[in-house]
Amino acid sequence: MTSKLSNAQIAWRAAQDIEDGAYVNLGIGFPEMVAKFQPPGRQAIFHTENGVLNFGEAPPAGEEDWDLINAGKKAITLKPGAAFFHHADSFGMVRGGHLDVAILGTYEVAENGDLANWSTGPKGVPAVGGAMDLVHGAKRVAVITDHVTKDGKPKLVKRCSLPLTGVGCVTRIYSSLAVIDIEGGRFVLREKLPSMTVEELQAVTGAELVLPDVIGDLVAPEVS
Amino acid sequence: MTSKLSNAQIAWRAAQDIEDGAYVNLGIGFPEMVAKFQPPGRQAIFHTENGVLNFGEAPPAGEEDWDLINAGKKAITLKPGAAFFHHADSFGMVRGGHLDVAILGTYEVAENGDLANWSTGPKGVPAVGGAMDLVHGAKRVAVITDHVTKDGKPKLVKRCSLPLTGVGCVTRIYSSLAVIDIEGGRFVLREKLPSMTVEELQAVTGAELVLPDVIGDLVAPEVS
Amino acid sequence: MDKTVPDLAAAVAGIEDGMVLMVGGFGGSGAPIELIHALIDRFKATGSPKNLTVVNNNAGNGRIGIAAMIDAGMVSKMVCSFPRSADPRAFTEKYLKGEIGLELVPQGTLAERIRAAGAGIPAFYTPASFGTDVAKGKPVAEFDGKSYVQERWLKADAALIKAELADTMGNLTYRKAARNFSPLMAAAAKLTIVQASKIVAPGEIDPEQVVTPGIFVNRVVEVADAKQEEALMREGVAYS
Amino acid sequence: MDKTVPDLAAAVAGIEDGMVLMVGGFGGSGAPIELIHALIDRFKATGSPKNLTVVNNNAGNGRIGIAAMIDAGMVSKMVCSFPRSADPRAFTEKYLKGEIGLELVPQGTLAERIRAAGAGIPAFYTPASFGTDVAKGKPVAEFDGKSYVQERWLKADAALIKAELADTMGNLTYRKAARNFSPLMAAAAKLTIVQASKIVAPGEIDPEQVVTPGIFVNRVVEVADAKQEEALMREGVAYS
Repeated sequence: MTSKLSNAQIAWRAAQDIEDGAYVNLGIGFPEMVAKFQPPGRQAIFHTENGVLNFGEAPPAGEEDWDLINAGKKAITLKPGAAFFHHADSFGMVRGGHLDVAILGTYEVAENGDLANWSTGPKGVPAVGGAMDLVHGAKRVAVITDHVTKDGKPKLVKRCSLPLTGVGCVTRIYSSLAVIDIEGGRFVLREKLPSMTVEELQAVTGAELVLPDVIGDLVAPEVS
Repeated sequence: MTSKLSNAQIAWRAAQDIEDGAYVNLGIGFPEMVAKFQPPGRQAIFHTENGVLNFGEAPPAGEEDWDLINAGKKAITLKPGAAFFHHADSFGMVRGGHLDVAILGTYEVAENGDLANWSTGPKGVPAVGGAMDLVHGAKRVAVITDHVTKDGKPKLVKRCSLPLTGVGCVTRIYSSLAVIDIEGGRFVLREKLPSMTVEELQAVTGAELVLPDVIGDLVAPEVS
Repeated sequence: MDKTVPDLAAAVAGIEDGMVLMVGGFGGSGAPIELIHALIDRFKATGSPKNLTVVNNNAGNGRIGIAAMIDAGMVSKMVCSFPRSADPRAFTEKYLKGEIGLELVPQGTLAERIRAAGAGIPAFYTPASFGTDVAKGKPVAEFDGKSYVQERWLKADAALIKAELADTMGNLTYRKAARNFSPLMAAAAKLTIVQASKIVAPGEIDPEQVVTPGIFVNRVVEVADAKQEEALMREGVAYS
Repeated sequence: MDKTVPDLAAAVAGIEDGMVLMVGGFGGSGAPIELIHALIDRFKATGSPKNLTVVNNNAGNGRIGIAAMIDAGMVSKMVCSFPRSADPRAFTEKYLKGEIGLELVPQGTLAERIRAAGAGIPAFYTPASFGTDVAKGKPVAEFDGKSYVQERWLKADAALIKAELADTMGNLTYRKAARNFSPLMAAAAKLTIVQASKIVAPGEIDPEQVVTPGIFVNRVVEVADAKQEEALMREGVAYS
């Protein structure tokens, strides 16, 4: 395989599609990185499941207020125009389709839009958090992910083999190699690394890529 | 028929059963009168469907704030410790069984606890308001009513003939002649006017009165 | 991110024929009179919007607000719990002539159906109306030995809301009991239009005190001298 | 009408073996540490309450709060969305040995089930978990062409809640994101027990700013110097 985008670059690419004024939920962990890369002049409003809208970045170490945290239980700050609300109202925002974008991590994503990102199987302690709500919660549900597993196996698959988080919910994938839309139960290739051929990309993708007339170059600056 | 209680006296009698600190909803119209007759040393907290807890009496004429009204759209005042909330939270309080007592007016009430108080038939414009929620909303649902209609027909009946507000919901009736509990689908006589015999009361009641060993005297002071 | 619009006409733009329109308020408390009258002005000038389905607890009072919309012939159906008022003639006359429809919904069910729409809950069960004419034709089910009626969410194309404070991002507070249905409707409508007594900068409303977060609001217009419907009624005002 | 109680022991009286206990908070934010530790104290002195089913978003962290209840052997089952934390060993060890039960509920469904209990809604439909293992055995239904899972209300015998201000009638405010599940749990429990940083007289909380009205609250105890769970964790505190 040739080069691939770093996690920061994947997050950067996802951030380019978030419009000014969009209401956005970023999943715990890797997706949180997207907030760092908002294009100049745009300001998204970030939602966290535990009842805050319009929070900002982490406070300096030592200045944390542990009553002011995000769903990942990291300390946050508020921006002007923030609001607090309880958990049912918070998930009303999610489930009611009021978010413009939710960006989640994933173990597997299938060409039919199925997502598996909560359980790697029956071992250990299962924990689902808000993922099963978030996948039904936004006008656009996107995943950001390495294109393949650490063992080189496809994470973009025909059908998920791991326990599902949601059925037919994902609309766009930002991977380390490509940007792919899910339309009509198919992977539609929108952008790929210019250094890769379509055949190379298809070889590490677990379901057929639909190839539109125009396929853009996936290019991200050096970010971290 | 001999003497009977005035509406004010019926309201007075109902008020005697409201404990200190009870959360109470009084239906629009006649039931609102109950608030006037709280026994000394007791303070109920009144709830109104449009989103206020712990409201007080009407302001003096000319001092109304028409953003501060009750479900009957009459101007009210607030007592210390009041709270505002939206309509879904307000009916959550009702439907969730958080009220101790709801007191409603009625056209008919049946020995099985069925209540008919919202429609006198298909003519005119139907209007139900919050009655169908309130009848399921309180630990005790009581009605206050004249014992008979203006034509002298029983309002306490075997089965309601008018459209129902709720099924099996009423637990106590304060009438102009008696206090009656509904238990096991029967009218159980608790108190009656001392000037009346049981037979006279039965004659103006549309279903059989169950007679316990002790039947109290229904006595109310002159109030208005 | 600035949701303010310059005037009432701009605020009510995009409300079109046949839409479902939620209108905040309970009686006069919280009634967005100026937004409603701006919509009537547009109808009088252009013939649109008409055939509206209007959702409100009541069906108008006197000759102002929702009653004036009905009088003007803009409303084909009301969804409400209590289509009566001190002066209900606008609705009553048309209803008795069969010129306007009515979906009668118990008040708590109306509130919960609107709340469900905003919260993405397509259906729920309530004890209210079980065994009554109002529940006819609705699915019923038993839970823990008690019977309940299944009710569906109630969504709107647009909502007209009266707030006290708004910031430019659409965060809202309400005044006293004028809160009532408004936070629910703001979340249940695709296009939520707010008149506020005062518009302030983001950060001027304490985040603890925001009642309707801006995520539910699309447009805000300042109406500093907003009229109270009940006060107008008592002055005998008619809007026509 | 005064709902204040003199001390923590009086506050947690009446929580008995086998009860369903809701505990407010999300992680450390809003965790009523002092009420939980008072309950542990009673268990250590009397052997009760035990066999508790505890409802919380998480399943404890470190050796304090809910984790300390689990360590003490008071909890037979957790109902939560995310039984993991920085230091989840109290739950994890017992769970892997089969000594504690787990009902895993998606977070939004957990919030809505608790809200439904408080609001008298026995069941509702949600898209969350449809088609997943978590929905196995639950009724499903289609509305407007989309599939949903039926979920039931989740009630509790008692709830432990941490508030910021309380008045003596039980009206509450919360501090920042410490609000989370607490207003829902206060309404869903038969016996709602609140620790507040400060108790004030009725009227000292603006009626517009009350988050939990007193109708949902049974007891209030002042804990002026309440500890924050996350801060205790970082100090390495264990409660035993």
